[in-house]
This record gives sequence, C-alpha cells and structure tokens, in this order.
Amino acid sequence: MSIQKGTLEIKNLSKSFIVDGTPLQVLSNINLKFPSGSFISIVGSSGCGKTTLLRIMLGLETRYEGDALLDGERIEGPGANRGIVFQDHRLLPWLTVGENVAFGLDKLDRKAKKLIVDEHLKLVGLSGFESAYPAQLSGGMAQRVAIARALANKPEILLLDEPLGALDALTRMHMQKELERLWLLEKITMVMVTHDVDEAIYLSDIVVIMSSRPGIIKKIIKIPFARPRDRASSEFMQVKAEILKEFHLGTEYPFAYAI
Amino acid sequence: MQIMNIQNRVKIKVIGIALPIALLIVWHVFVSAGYVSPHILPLPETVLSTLVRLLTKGKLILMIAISLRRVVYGFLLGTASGFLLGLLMGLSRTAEKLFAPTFHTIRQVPLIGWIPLIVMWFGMNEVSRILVVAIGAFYPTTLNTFAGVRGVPRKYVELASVYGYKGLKLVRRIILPAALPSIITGFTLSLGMSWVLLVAAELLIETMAGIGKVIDIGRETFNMELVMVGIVTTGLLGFIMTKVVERAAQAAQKGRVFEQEQ
Amino acid sequence: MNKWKKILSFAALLFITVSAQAADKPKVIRFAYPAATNPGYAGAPVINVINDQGLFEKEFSKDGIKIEQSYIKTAGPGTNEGLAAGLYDFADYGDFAIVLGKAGGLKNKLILAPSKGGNVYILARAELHIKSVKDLKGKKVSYWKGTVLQTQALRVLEANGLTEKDIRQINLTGADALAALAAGSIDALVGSYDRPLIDQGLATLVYDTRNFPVQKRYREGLIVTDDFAKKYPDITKRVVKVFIQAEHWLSQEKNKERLAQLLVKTGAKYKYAKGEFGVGNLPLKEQFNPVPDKDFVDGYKDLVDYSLKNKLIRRNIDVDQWVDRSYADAALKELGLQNYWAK
Amino acid sequence: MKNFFQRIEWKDKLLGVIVPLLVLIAWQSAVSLQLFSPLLLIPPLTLVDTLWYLASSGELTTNILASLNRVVFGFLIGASAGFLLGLFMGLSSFFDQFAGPLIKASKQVPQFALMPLIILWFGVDEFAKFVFIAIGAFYPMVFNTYQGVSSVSKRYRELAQVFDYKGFRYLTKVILPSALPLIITGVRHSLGLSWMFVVGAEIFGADTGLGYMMAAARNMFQIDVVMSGLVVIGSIGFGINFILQIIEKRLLVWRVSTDQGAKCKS
Repeated sequence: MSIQKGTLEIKNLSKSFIVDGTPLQVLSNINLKFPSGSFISIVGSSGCGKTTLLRIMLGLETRYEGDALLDGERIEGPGANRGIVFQDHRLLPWLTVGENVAFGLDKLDRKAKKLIVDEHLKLVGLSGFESAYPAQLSGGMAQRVAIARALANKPEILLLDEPLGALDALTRMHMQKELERLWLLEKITMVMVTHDVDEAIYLSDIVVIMSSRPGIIKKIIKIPFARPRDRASSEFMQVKAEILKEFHLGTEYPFAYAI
Repeated sequence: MQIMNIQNRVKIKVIGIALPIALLIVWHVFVSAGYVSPHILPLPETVLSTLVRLLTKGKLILMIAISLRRVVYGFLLGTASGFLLGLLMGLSRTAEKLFAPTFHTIRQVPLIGWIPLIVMWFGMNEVSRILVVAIGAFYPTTLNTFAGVRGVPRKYVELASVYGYKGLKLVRRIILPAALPSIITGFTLSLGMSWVLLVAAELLIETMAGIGKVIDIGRETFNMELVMVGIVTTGLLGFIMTKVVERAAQAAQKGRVFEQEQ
Repeated sequence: MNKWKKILSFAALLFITVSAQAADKPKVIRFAYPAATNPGYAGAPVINVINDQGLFEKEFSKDGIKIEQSYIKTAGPGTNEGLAAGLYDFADYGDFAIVLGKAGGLKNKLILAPSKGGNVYILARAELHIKSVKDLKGKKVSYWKGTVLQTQALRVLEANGLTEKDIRQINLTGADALAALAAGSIDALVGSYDRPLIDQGLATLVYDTRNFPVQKRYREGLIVTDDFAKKYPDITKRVVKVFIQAEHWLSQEKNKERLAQLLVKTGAKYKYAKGEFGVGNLPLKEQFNPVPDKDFVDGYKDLVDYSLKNKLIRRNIDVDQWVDRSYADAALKELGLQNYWAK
Repeated sequence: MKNFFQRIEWKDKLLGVIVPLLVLIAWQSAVSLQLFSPLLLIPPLTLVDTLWYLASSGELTTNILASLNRVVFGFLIGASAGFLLGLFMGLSSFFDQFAGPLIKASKQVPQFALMPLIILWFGVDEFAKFVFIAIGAFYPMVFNTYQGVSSVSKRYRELAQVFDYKGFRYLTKVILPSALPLIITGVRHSLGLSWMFVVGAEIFGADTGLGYMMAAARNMFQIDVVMSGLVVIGSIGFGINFILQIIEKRLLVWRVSTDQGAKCKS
C-alpha cells in the first residue's frame, strides 16, 4: 500500500546540542507515526525539546540521528510541502498583509497570486485587509494572516509552534475554533506544539506527551471524542487529568475537585 | 572545546590582519619599485622608524599631551552641556517644544563652518580650539540623552511613582539608569566627533603645538614622513580612546540590558 | 590652557586696573605680526631687528612691563581676527590686511610706516614654460586672499590687461601654495621673495614687482588699538620710539649684510635674502623710512580707492583721520632724528 | 505627506518660535545698546543686507551650486562604496573578519588629518574634493549598512529559509527591507558629514563653493559674509534633512503607521 500524502513518521530520532562545550541531549529515541489528515498535539513543559522536534520536521534542524520521514522521504530541509505558523506571527513588517500572504507564492503571476491571497484572507476572515501593514493588526489578526500565509502554499502538513501562545485567553479560545474549522476544511495533517493541555485536547486526534531532559515520549493519548468538543464535559476532564498526572500535577488535587 | 574557541579567535584575528599586511606589502613594493616617489609616499618602515624616533625623543609625546588636553576639555564641556540640554528636553515636553526646533536648525550648520566665526569671536587661541571640539561633542550627547530619557519605558516611571519617587530622586534612580545605554552611546559618538574636530581645529586655528601641528609642519615643510606619522598617531590615539570609552561603558552598564521604547 | 588662562586673567586684571585707577602703564604690551617660516621670527624685518637687539627689553624692562609677541601663521587675516577678539595692542602687517581690518570695523590708528615698496614674485610650474603674466590667462593661480599678495596680484594682472576673472584663483596659504605648485595641482603662485622651488627646477620666475611703481607696491603699517592709545599715549610713543630705532639701523647700508643674515635665520635662503633689499630697488633709507608722511597717506588712500573700486571692501575709510603721525614725530624728536629721513 | 504635516501642531510650532525670537531680540538689542562691538556681533539687519547683496550679485548662487555639486558627487561615491562594503560585510562573516578590522581601524583617523595627503596626491582639483567628501560619506554608510544587514532577525532569516528565498530574491525581499531603517540612518549621517566636509574641502584650495566663500571672507575680514555663509549652509542642511525625513517617513510607512502618539523628532 502506498503511503498517503502528509504522513509523518519519526524513527529512533535523537538530537543533541553543544552548550558551553558540552553536549546536551534534547531528544532521545523518539518514535512517532502520524496518519495523514490527523491533528496531533505535542505537549510538554518548557525545554522538553518539543519545539526542536517541530523544527526537525520543518527542516530547520538537519543534524540529527535517526530518521524523520515525510511520505517516506527523509526531511533534509524546508520544503513547500510543509507550512509553519510560529508563535510570533513573524509577518514581515515591511510587507502588507496581502504581500505577506503571497510571500511563498513568489513564482506565480500577479493574477494567480491575488486569487490565492483573496481566497486565503477570506478563509481566515480578513478580507479587505490586504493593504494593511502588520503593525496595524491585533495579535489575533496577525496570527490569522500567518496561518493564511502558511496555508496559501497548499502544504501537505501544517506545523504549528505554539501558534496561540501569545494571545489572550478569549482570543485564544476563539482562534482554537478557527483552527479546527480550517483543519476540517483543508483536510491536511496538522502538528501543533503547545503547553496548553485544554487546547491540545480540544483540537487533537492524538496528544503526544513529552518529558524533558532528555526529551522523550512519555505517553501518546488518542482522543476519540466527537467534534466540536465540550471543554466542560466529564470525558474531557478525565483526559485532562490523565495528561496532567504525567506532569505530577494530577495527584495534588482529587478528581472531585476537577469535576 | 575551549582550545577550539581560542583557535577560532586566533583564526579570526589572522584573517583580519591579512588585509592590512597585504596593503603594507603593496605599499612597500609600490614605493621601493619606484612607481611613486618616497617624497610623496614614504616607505612604511620609514614612517614607523620616524614614529619611534619622535616618540623616544619625547617631542611627539608632548604634542600628543597637548592635543589630548584639548580633546578632554572640549569633550567635557560639550558633553556636559549636551547632557543637560538633552535631559531638560527629555524630561519636559515644553522645554522640548521651546528648544528642539532651534536646536535642530542650528545642528544643520556643518561644524567646520563655525570655525571662522569662533575664531573671530574668541581669537586664534586655546579657547577657540576647545570650543570647536566642544561643539563636536555637544550634538551627539544632546541627541542621545534626549532619546534615552524620552525612551525610558513608561512602566518604570509608573512603578516608581507608585513607590513615591518624585523629582530628582525619580531622575536619579529611574530615568538616568534606564537612559544610560543611550547616553553612553552619545558619549562614544561625541568622542569620535571631538577627535575629528580637534584635528580640524589644529589645522585651521593656528597653534604652536598639538598632533595637528605635527601634520601641519609636515605639510609645510613638504615632509610626508611627518604627515604620515601624524596620521598614524591620530589613528592610534583615536583607537585607544574609543576602546577606553567602550570599556568604561561596559563597566558602567555591568552587563545590564535595558528595554527602550521605540 | 595656560595661554588662555593667562589671557583671561590679563583681561580681568586689565579690567580691574582700569576701573580702579587710570593706570599710566600696562602690565603687558601685546604685539602681533605675520610669522616668518621659522618659529619666533616675523615676516617684517623691523621686528627681527628689534628682537635681535633686544630693544623692547631695553625700553620697557625698567618699568616691569612685559612684552608679549604673537607670530601669526595666518598672516594679515589672522592678525585681524586676533585684533577683533581684543588679543593685541599693536600689530605690524601688510597694508591690504590693515585696510580690510579697518573697513571691517577695527578701531585703531595707523601710526608708523615700517617699510614700503615690498616685492612679490610670481612663479609658474617649470614645464608650462610661462614667460609673461599674459600667459597666465586661464591658468590656476594661487594667491592668499586678504593679504598683500591679493592686491599685488590684482595690480600686476591689471597692468598686463587681465583681471581676476581671466584666471582661476585658488586660495592657498604660503606653504600650501608651494606644495601645490610642486605637486602640479596649481599652475602659478604669487609669493614672497624666498623662492626655493626655482632652485629645485620646479618653477620659473614669471614676474616680480621690483620694477613696479613704488606707489603701487605694498607697504607695511604699524597700528595701535584706539583703546591702548587712549589709555597709554606715552607708552604708545615709546613703542614707536623702539620701532624707529630699529628703522634707523635698517636704513644704514653698512648693516645690509647683517640684515641678510638675520633674514636667513627667519628661514629664507641667503641668496634671496641678500638680493631682496637695496639691489635694483629702493635705497634702504627710502625703503625703511618710518615717517607716516604724505607719501604714506597717499599710498593708503590709493589702496583704499583701489579696494573700493574692485569691491574688495564695501566701506570707505577716511585715511587722513586714520593716520596719526604725532607719536612718530614725538619719538623722532626724542631720538634727535627729525631730519634723518626725507620729510 | 499630509499626515506628516498634520502631526506638527500649530501650538507646538509657536512655542518653537519663541526661543529664536528671543535670541533675535536679545541680539538686536545687544547691538543697539552697543554691548558688543558690531564687529563681533553683526546686527541682524546687516546680515539680511549682506545676504541680499550676495544673492543679488549672483555670487551666492554660484557658490551654492558648486558646493551642492561636490556634495552630490562625493556623497554618491562614498555612500555607494560604503553601502556595498557594508552589505558584503553583513552578508559574509569571512569578509567581515577580513575587511572589518581595517575599516574600523582606519575610521579612527580624523578625516582632516588626511587633507595634506589628499592635496598632495590628487591636487586641489574637483577630484580631490570628491575624494575628501567621499571619505566622510563612506564611514556612516558602511557601518550602518553592516549593522542593518548583519542584524536581520533570525526569525526572518528562518522564514525565508522555510519559503525557500535565496540569492537576489532573499536580498531584496528580506535583507534589504529589514536593514532599511539603519541604511536610511546611514544615508542621513553620510549626507550630513558630506555637507560638513564639503566646507572643509573648500577651505583648502578651491575657487568656488560656500566653504571657499567663507574662507575668503574670513581672510578678507568680512564677518558678515562669514555669518551669511553659516546661515546659508545651515539652511541648506536643514532643507536636505527635511527632505530626507519626508522620504524616510514614506519609505518606512510600515514602521510608523500605527504610531498615534507623539514621537520624538530626533
């Protein structure tokens, strides 16, 4: 059986950095396989190497042991088949919103570009903002533009590095809904790094829990609930407790408290 | 790994020295092969030996000392007044509105342009030379002190006012420390400007001594060795002074990093 | 630092003494003259003679009056600037700069005629083979504006049917002009009698003013500031007396060799120093006639008119009011030299 | 453009006029009361007279044009050389290590010290002046460009990598726009120094130019002309700076567009 587009597989992956002359292992023997079209979250405390893992998938980190395979091919560098949304929106401040969205479409002609830009701005609900500058946008709007920019390239897989981390709680919940909507619409694999457990449960099919120093996979939890999910439901709370337990947080409060 | 680092640093130094050495060799070959007369461009080794000779004879040291004194006085006068004006305009919007337009207009007059006027007002003497240096030092410090004071994040000022900091105490404990990096940048730029203007002042305002005078004597007596010695000396002194100020700046900031509002 | 501290404290002292009592003698007399090549020597021969013979000390040390002499590298223009800043009491310099200073508003009296009939020389780059002043047309000619070299250059050009517009005037000071000519960046220069570039084969002599009408050649002048003259008329007379003593020495043919040696000390070459005074020129006694007589007044009147005509100054000067020969007359009488020079 | 003018409020402008006005009044009364000799402090009206005289005789125009011509050429030579070197140094760390130390060390030599050499090597022709001005224009440009290019945020460099921007496209779409604010600062300083050095260059052997005019006037003891020269030079510098500010605002519209509050005008 041929591998479906957007299948990500990580085999025996290890990675170490050299800090002050001594090697520091950040990822150790990671094995993962994400089915095409699924939404995966990687959660873990700061410094557990989850962002490094994401950067390996993106192709920004190329020196590692083991294999990171996309559709069966080793990832050697960034490519148009993977989109990325960083925590900071990383819009180029000297380009307009429209130009930012078209940033990856440089090879297309103007007409085609405009069509795609319009389509994607509409997708993220920012039609009419194409000539605004990033400095004129709110954080949530800027992050939508960043998502539009990533999607405009038609990637097979979208990598999200704590995409909503810098937003306030309300905007954040709103954007989670938006992400879900986009994921359902685009039907592509999305891999999100986050440390917000609620967010991971709300959005993901699979939650990968990592622990730090060295970064290893502690647990992989499948979330089978139907969407849209209710954050207040008991099943939601149960999964949340299960995840928090991995961080030694679950034990401090009895279940009853959470319920 | 440490060794690697040192090796690396040595490598970087070597790369950086390669070009000057190559230029010196080209210079030497160019002159000794007779493409250019040594009267117009003396050999590098002649310049070096003249420099050493003059240094050991002590005369050059005296000239340097006189120049340094002018720079120090001019720099202190210029930066002190620049600091005060910058602080005033930074602290008070009214002061800014009053003085800034005049300041920015007068700032557009090229510094060299002031020399004839200063000489006519104060004569061909030390006062004039020091004033020229001071004007050079004045602008960068004013601008950077102003920018630094104005750029102090509001949150610090708010925090301080919550704790009852007011007036001089607020300036001394909050505003000046927060503006320090910018002010120090101003001092560094001021020093550079002072040095440029010192030589201009010594060339254009007749003097009996100073490193500019060395260049002037060389020029008048058609002694290019002396001119080159003057150039090398001013360069070296400028380099040393810049390093000293940079070190002092680092010491003053003790590695602290401040936020500045854009 | 010391120098200006001194100047400031002198100024303060002066102020105090003046306001406290009308002092009859100053603590210091400040002189300024254009500098010669070598430090410590003036361009004007009379100053070098005075210093060579220690005449200032002989006259003033008994009163405890100090003599401060400034040798101005920037010549006449620099002297005017110093006078404007109130740094000097007396100045001995070239006529054109004196006129410029007066027209510019300096308050002074013209009290002595230290020398007249000075010469300037026009040198051109050797390879240009320039034979006459007329050949300078369109060439880059350097002369120092604001000094006698400017008016002399203009008068020589005029005598040869040219004006300043016919040449490209470059403003360079003495030493810079020599260097520029040697380097070939200018074609000709107007300079003083020391002409080493000719010996080096780098330049040829195009013209000199030794045969130019005396009335159109430059002359020196000694000025005293109005302030000083008003406050210390007697001291002013005694300063003039010192000058006249030196002029008397200069006027004697027997001192010619010694004068040439003195000029060598100032930085000139012997052969030029020797040839500068007397030969094919004015007799020494005529050249160093210090009396600010009618001839002197007429010379300055002519220069003022010329400067006005050529828009070098924009304000007329009443030369008769300006020249004050009373000090010279008093000093001559005291020295018994009333009849030594032609009246 | 419109925005730019709107932001200077009339009330602020009025305040800014107070000091010059007071200075002018003090100046005129000092002259009238004869506190200073009119020799040292030219009365304002005399200055206006002199300016008019210089302007109507055509002398001023000739000299202004000569100076501007020199500034433009010298600046173009020096600033483009500085821009290119700064760009290479910013892009290649090897080149930075190779040429950087020499450039930094040579900057320490005050430019005026080079004047005798320049005169000797290049004469007193226009070319010598271009060289002198170019040296002045070179340094701010090289350092600002270098700083701008080498300090392009890693975040943007990564983004370019993700979107496969390379070579010329990377340079024009990412590096240069990001470095633009500093490059513009470099241009402003460069032009300012060019304007200063043209005066210096013209003092040493010229036959036209505002620096020449002032040097000649200084020699001819015409303080009013010297002061007129200062006023003219300052005004032109002011004009150049004003135009540059407008250009800067337009080029950097993305940076200031949300800025509603009062900004320091440095």
